[in-house]
Amino acid sequence: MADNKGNIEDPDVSRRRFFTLMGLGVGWGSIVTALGGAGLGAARYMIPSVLYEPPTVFKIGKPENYGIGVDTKLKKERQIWVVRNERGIYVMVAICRHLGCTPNFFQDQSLFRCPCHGSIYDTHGNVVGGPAPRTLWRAAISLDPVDGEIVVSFNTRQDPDPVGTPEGLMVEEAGREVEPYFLKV
Amino acid sequence: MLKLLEQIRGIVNKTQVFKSIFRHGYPDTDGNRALVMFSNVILHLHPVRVQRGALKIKFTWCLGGLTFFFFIMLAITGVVLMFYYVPDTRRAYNDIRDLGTVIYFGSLFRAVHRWSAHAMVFSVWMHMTRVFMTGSYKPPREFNWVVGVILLVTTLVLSWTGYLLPWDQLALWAVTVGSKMAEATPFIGASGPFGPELGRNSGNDMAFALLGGTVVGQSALLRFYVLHCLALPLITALFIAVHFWRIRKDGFSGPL
Amino acid sequence: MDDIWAYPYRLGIGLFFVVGTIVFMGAFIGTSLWLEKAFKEDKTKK
Amino acid sequence: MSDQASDSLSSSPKKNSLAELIKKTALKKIGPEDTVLVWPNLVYLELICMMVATAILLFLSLVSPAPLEELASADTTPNPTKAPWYFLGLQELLVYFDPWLAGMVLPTFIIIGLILIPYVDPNPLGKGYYTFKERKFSMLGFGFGLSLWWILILIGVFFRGLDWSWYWPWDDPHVHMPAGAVKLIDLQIILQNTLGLSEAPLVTLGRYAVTIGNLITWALFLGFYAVGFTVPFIFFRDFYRRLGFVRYNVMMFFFISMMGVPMKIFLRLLADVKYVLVTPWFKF
Repeated sequence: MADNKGNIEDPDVSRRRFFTLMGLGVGWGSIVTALGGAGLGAARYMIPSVLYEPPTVFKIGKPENYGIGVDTKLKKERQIWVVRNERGIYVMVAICRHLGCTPNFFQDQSLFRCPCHGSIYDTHGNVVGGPAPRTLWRAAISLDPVDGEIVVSFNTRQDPDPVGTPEGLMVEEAGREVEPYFLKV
Repeated sequence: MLKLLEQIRGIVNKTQVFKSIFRHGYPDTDGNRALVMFSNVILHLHPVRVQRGALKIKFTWCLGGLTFFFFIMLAITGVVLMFYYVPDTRRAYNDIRDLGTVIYFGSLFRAVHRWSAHAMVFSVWMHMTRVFMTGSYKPPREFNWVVGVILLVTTLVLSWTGYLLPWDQLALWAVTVGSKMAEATPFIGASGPFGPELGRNSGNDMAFALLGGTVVGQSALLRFYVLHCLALPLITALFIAVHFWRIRKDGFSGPL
Repeated sequence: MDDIWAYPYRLGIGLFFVVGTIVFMGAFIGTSLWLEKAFKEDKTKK
Repeated sequence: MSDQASDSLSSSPKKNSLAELIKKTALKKIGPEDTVLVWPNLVYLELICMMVATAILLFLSLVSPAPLEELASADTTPNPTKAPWYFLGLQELLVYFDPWLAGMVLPTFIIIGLILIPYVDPNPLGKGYYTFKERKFSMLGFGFGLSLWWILILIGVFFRGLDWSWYWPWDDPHVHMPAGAVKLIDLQIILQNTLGLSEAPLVTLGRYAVTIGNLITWALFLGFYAVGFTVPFIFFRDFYRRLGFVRYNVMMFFFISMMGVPMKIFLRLLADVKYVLVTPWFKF
């Protein structure tokens, strides 16, 4: 056996070397694989597959119950605001897009203001002040065909990319008032 | 009177029981004072002799030692508090309230636990500032500075996990905010930069793993309880051991 | 740039920020100078 | 983080500082007369320290027991919600930066930066004794970062009130401040409006519409780092040489990032800038 410089090596030594290296490779390889697999398994273990959390699809009564403006009476129970404008109804999720606190609605200013870091939203959910990076979520809603109540799907949420303007982070209202996030009633 | 006490001490020091526990005589001679440092596991954290400068309060301000002391204090009061606390969202708040109303000294233990936690965070920062000021992180002590930074992080995480446990408003919102930050982690958080692009959503991201769910609820409380009472103290204790070991090996950096 | 002293106190906050940082830095450097001096005096006394 | 550089630049010629260096770092002989026995000297000192600390803890605990707020409820956030004092610096940063930056990236930078300190500081002086003159740069740099952290904590503890608005001590803390007194604008929109640039995108990459204003903000941001890296390299060559290529670049990256934090805060406060740089994936 000769390498590219022409030196002759003892084939036995070279073979022994090969097997040693291969043994080391296999040995260390399996240790790393086993540890890596255990690590991945542990990481997966920390992510539960079944959750025992409150239901995220619920009914909030008939559309006639909600007048023009922001209705805050379901904020405590369901963490939502129901808003009706001239065209229809939409449901906003009462979770600040900054860090998840619950903003308060100020009727006199027509603004939502977050107590944690001072984010300010208008009644459309646009960010008009403070550190929030995106607009408020709107939850998917539909009418129950049987009893005519509004069904809110809390975890199906509208989240368009906002545009920075001198007024704040804005989303065009027409683009937001679409099924299933808006009820023309 | 003093003589009598000394006689009693002399007798006690010669008993089989005393000799079986302590491998040194009463430390009033230089030999025994050295032996006490060798043979006592707790005192063994120290060397037998130190440079005169290491005794100067103005040099160390006792800050490292105080931090360790606060940690011990937290461990003791923490174990005591655990006897009356169940990490269940329906019970936790009332258990803490019971500590203040119907359990003897419950309020005191909780207060000491809380003040020790504040004190520990403060003394960790101050200790770090002092170590920087005296340049004690310079070679060969670089790695011990790294261990110190890790201890700073575990201290902060310990206090953060600790204040979810009372299940009051501060608890819930502090952890909500913290978990939203985890959700905003780049690449592994659902709302972080490039998180959605990499397929993260509220059901498989960093915050979900931290809380064990999508909201701060029962599973989050249990997770934080385990982290706060078991996992993090063990990790912290381990790193404290390394920290002390390295001080003993590298020596003090202090002046003469 | 209408009245920057009024709420939300932008200039005030900015100035407070600068002054506060300088004060803290002064305390930090001052402590270090004081301790340096204290230890030098200790040495000469011995 | 060297400061011998600045020392040798400012005061003493190089030879002197080298001689001084050798003198200072030479092994000192420690004889038995310079050391004392740990028992009783240090052990009793520690005992006294612990007793005093216990007394103070007990006193504080009796005077001010641990508070307990109302039962947790997901629907009402207390106003204002303040974290414990040691996290208020972080909470204050969150006002000026997006959560991914203030909540994750900046803390990670702080921790990594702290860890790297001993590895980027090649100055052998000032080991084991208090000194400012022998390590000016590192003391000033660390002191600045520390001061930023403490001032943010101070602001969070004493100057933030309802709706996380700023309250001077003489403001009534029970009255809400008016909202929306100042509109925050992205830097690229300010540029567009003042320079009269076109709002139409030059290129559209998926969700990313690249406008001229956007490109200028990129240039400003990258330029900030470029200037930060080059200026010391050109004007303080000694400083660079002492650190070496790797140390210099690592140290400068963290140092410039640290300086960027108050700069962004001032852009927000004095120029009402919401974001310096905007992309669909991240903004800051």
